[in-house]
Amino acid sequence: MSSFSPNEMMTIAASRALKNEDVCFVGIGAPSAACNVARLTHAPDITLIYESGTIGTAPDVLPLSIGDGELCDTAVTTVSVPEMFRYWLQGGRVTIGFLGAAQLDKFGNINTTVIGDYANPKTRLPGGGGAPEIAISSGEIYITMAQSKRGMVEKIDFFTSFGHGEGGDHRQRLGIDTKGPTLLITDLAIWKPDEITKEFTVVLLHPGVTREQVQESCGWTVKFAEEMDTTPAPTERELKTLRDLQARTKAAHEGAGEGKAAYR
Amino acid sequence: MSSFSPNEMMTIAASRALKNEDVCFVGIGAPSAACNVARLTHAPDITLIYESGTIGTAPDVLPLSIGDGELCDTAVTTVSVPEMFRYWLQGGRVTIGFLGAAQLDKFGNINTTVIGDYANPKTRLPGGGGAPEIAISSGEIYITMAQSKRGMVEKIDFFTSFGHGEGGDHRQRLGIDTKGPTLLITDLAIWKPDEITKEFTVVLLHPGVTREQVQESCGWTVKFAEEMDTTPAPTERELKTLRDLQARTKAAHEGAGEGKAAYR
Amino acid sequence: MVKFLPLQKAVAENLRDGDTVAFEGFTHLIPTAAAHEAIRQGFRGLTLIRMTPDLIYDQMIGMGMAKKIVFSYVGNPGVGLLRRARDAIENGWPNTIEVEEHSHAGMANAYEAGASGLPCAIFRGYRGAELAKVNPNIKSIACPFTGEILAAVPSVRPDVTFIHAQKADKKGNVLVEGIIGIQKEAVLAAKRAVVTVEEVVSDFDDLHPNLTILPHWTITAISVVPGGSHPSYAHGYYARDNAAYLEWDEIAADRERFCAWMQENVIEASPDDFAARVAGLRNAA
Amino acid sequence: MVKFLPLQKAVAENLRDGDTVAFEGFTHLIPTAAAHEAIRQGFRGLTLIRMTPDLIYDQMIGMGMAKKIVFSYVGNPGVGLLRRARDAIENGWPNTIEVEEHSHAGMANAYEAGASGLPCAIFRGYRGAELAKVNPNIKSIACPFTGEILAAVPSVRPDVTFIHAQKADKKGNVLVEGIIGIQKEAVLAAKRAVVTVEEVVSDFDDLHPNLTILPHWTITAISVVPGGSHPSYAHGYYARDNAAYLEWDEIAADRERFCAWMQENVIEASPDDFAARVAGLRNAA
Repeated sequence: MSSFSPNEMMTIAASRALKNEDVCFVGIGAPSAACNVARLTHAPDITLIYESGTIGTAPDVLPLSIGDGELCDTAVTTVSVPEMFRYWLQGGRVTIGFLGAAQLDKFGNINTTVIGDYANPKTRLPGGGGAPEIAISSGEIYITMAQSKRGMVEKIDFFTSFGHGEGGDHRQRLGIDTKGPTLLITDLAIWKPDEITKEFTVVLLHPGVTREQVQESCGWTVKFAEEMDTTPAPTERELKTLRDLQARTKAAHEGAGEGKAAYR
Repeated sequence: MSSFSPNEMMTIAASRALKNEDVCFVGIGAPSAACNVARLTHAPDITLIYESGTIGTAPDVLPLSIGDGELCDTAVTTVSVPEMFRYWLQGGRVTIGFLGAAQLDKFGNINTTVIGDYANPKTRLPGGGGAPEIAISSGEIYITMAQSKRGMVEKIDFFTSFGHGEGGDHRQRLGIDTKGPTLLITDLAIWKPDEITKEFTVVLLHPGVTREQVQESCGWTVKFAEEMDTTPAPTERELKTLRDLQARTKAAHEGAGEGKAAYR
Repeated sequence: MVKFLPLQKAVAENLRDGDTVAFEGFTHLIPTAAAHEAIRQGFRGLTLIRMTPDLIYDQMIGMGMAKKIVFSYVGNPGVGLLRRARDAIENGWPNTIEVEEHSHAGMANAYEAGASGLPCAIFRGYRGAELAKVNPNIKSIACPFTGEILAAVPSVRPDVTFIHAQKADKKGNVLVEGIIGIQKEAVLAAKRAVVTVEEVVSDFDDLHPNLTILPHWTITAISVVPGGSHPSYAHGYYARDNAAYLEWDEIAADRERFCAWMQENVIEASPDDFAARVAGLRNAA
Repeated sequence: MVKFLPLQKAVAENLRDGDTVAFEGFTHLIPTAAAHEAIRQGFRGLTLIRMTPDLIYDQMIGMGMAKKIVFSYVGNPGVGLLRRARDAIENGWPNTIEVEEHSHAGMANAYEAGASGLPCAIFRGYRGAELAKVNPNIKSIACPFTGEILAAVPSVRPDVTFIHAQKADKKGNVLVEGIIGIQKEAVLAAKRAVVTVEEVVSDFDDLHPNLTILPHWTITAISVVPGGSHPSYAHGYYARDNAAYLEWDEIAADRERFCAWMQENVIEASPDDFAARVAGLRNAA
């Protein structure tokens, strides 16, 4: 077994959660890597959708943006952005929405909008993009992020997209009939919401990770499942697939302009 | 000058009303013939739209239906039916909506739905199709029909599509900001709405047609303009264009299956 | 998961008595073979949805399969009236049917809303038009920003939609091209979708990226029926049998002649008969 | 009637101080050359609409042209934040700007409604999301059939929309292909539309009938600017200059470096410079 980084473990653990039959709405970054590792290993027929309108893509390198040319080149079909959000997302065709987060709380609510006050932000983040409706129209939501006290907080500064709100049946009370966040994959552990309270609970620790490490890098008091197991370490195939993908990606993103932006 | 039929005069007179810059939403039958004669004579760049989604068509033969293959073969682009009604008609891109009618009243209101009572009709006609919204979203409406007391009536049995309602500013009162019917071309005359009352008024009689003939084949008391002129007779070119088009059309519609439907 | 099935089985597995069903096709690609198979299997109490219920709905209504029709143009396009539908509406033969009538814009928006997972559609429609008075499913809402009154119709959500398409690939992705009509929306709005195709090809790799493709996971069953759209047409395969549309006007004018025609050309026929019907129309495509 | 014009003239004739303007392109086909021309001409008080206001709006904001931005994702896609937009929002440099923020679904539906001539769009959106509380242009309506509460947003109707496209034909019809994004809607929603294209071909006769074509009578002006989308890309012509997006993060981080870069690469440059910028990216397309 090769050694592996926490980020590699996170991406590979996330990839394992995806099934061959899933129709997955893919966010950029860690979600994109995980989805493509799944496609290149155990889920060759998974349908990956990017919000740029590409349906059923199979990129050889990870896109830098959600609209890189290769997504279209390899897609089953490419539709307009209004159609993407109306027929495919709102139409209930997406089984898994895969999101990252700048700030996350224990109920899976996500902030990617602002740090600080909305009207006078300390940091203006990019905003929600597709996330507010991915969060309510996808069958369920997987979240992936590297743990940090800044990122995993007791109270997020802004509800960009709704998870389980205050927990319990808060989604149903707002008329949202999809499952919401059902899985959180970090660089240290795998979390699932408690069946009743919907609070994220650690169910698997990645190899070599301790409870203390998980708590130290999380801004809320962590709940651990009574029976906790260890995430199987990445297999050689998984690691090789991820590393090859990342190497191809790095070469491609630096490549075309010889690593230099083309201005005079 | 060749002799010509009243129907030929009607179609040719209608074709002359169309300009090169027009974007015309074409109904089947007489409107389709008139629009294509215009395209083949004085308005080569006119944009013809059929509700099947074909934009900028230039058929060599007249389609039997609004969705014949040649409409698509010769179109600038072919879009979906929802897009046709949303972006192109409702979006205000159509300058002229060209309609026929089963029943018409003097204010340009059209019935193609039922003869008799809606719930217990004497004759169930095909219905409105695109007409209810063509009538309100097109810049203006041209109507063409052969005159008859059954067709041109004091009171239509059903308001399939709205013309000038009870006349005057009835359209504006209903929140309709397009012009509505601005021209009626029959086999006997050319009519325009009175500026104030909006009642159709004969402004041109076709060659050889008398006021009496117009009145005898119309179910309401006809208003004639104070200064009335005669419609210029069809030119050789117009007649030849129309007749060639109709001959090609007849051959094509009988042609493929050797004039016989292909069942065993 | 999409299944490739013989048409008999695809219809039997997906259509039920009492279903709300759409056999869609806007003049082009009308799923005639599927409709004829449904007629042979003798379903009853159907709610038939279609923008332009032409020959196939005239046939289904005449065979007593319809409880209700939802439509926007009940004509034989370019020819005239639909005589079996008229006979049912005017005379209750062979049975009375309910009528829910919209405009094309209303139906197109309702399908679009169905594909979009919405309960209703809004559009600028029906102003001054009397349909809004006779159809309780035409309501209105006020724009919350401008106050403009817009028409509202409920979305169309069929239990099952049947369409005909040019081709499927081996995975079951389906291509519709030419006059694409309302087919994509009709499939995506439905709980189940059955597609008859002209042929199956190995893959769609050489297709332009922006064509109308229905991914295999949106389809329930695919049946290969060459000519399955006759007397409508399949762009790139065969031309429209305009003579058949003209002839239908005579056949449907008489109850007995209609019944005899149906017996000979539908009840005693099979999906395999369609290929021969379009043989003479292939050169004209 | 569409006019073929040099870009300098097309921008001067169609953009005015105080306009509401969309330079659209969803990652692909971003109209950079048109935006740079607008920067050179020094417009002020613009309301900038765009789903994904990336580098070009960062540049226009940094140059003090924006009064307000309407958007759904104000990031450098795949890289991170937009530092000039942040500086304006957080610190008021070079001027304060108003912010109207939506989700992608909200913006996409608003453009679609604009193209459809409607005053508003409805969709299932924003449930539990806080944007609805800080943006007064997000309201709701009840479905008149089911009572379900849906989000409503006003339609987007720009004074002028700029897009970049692959090609025009001699009549001025425009083809957009690949990731088509929101361009068709942005053009049809606008009062005026200016398109930069890679090239002009004689006709579109050999194109598939179902591609995204904007007829010439929907366009106000066309300018031929090869490479006009750089550092974005034009499918079939040249690849995305990902290095430029990464580099922008550094350039925009510092006000002085930003100003110097703009002076050198925009103010002292011209539309003709774009062809050379994509020369090395053509093989990768």
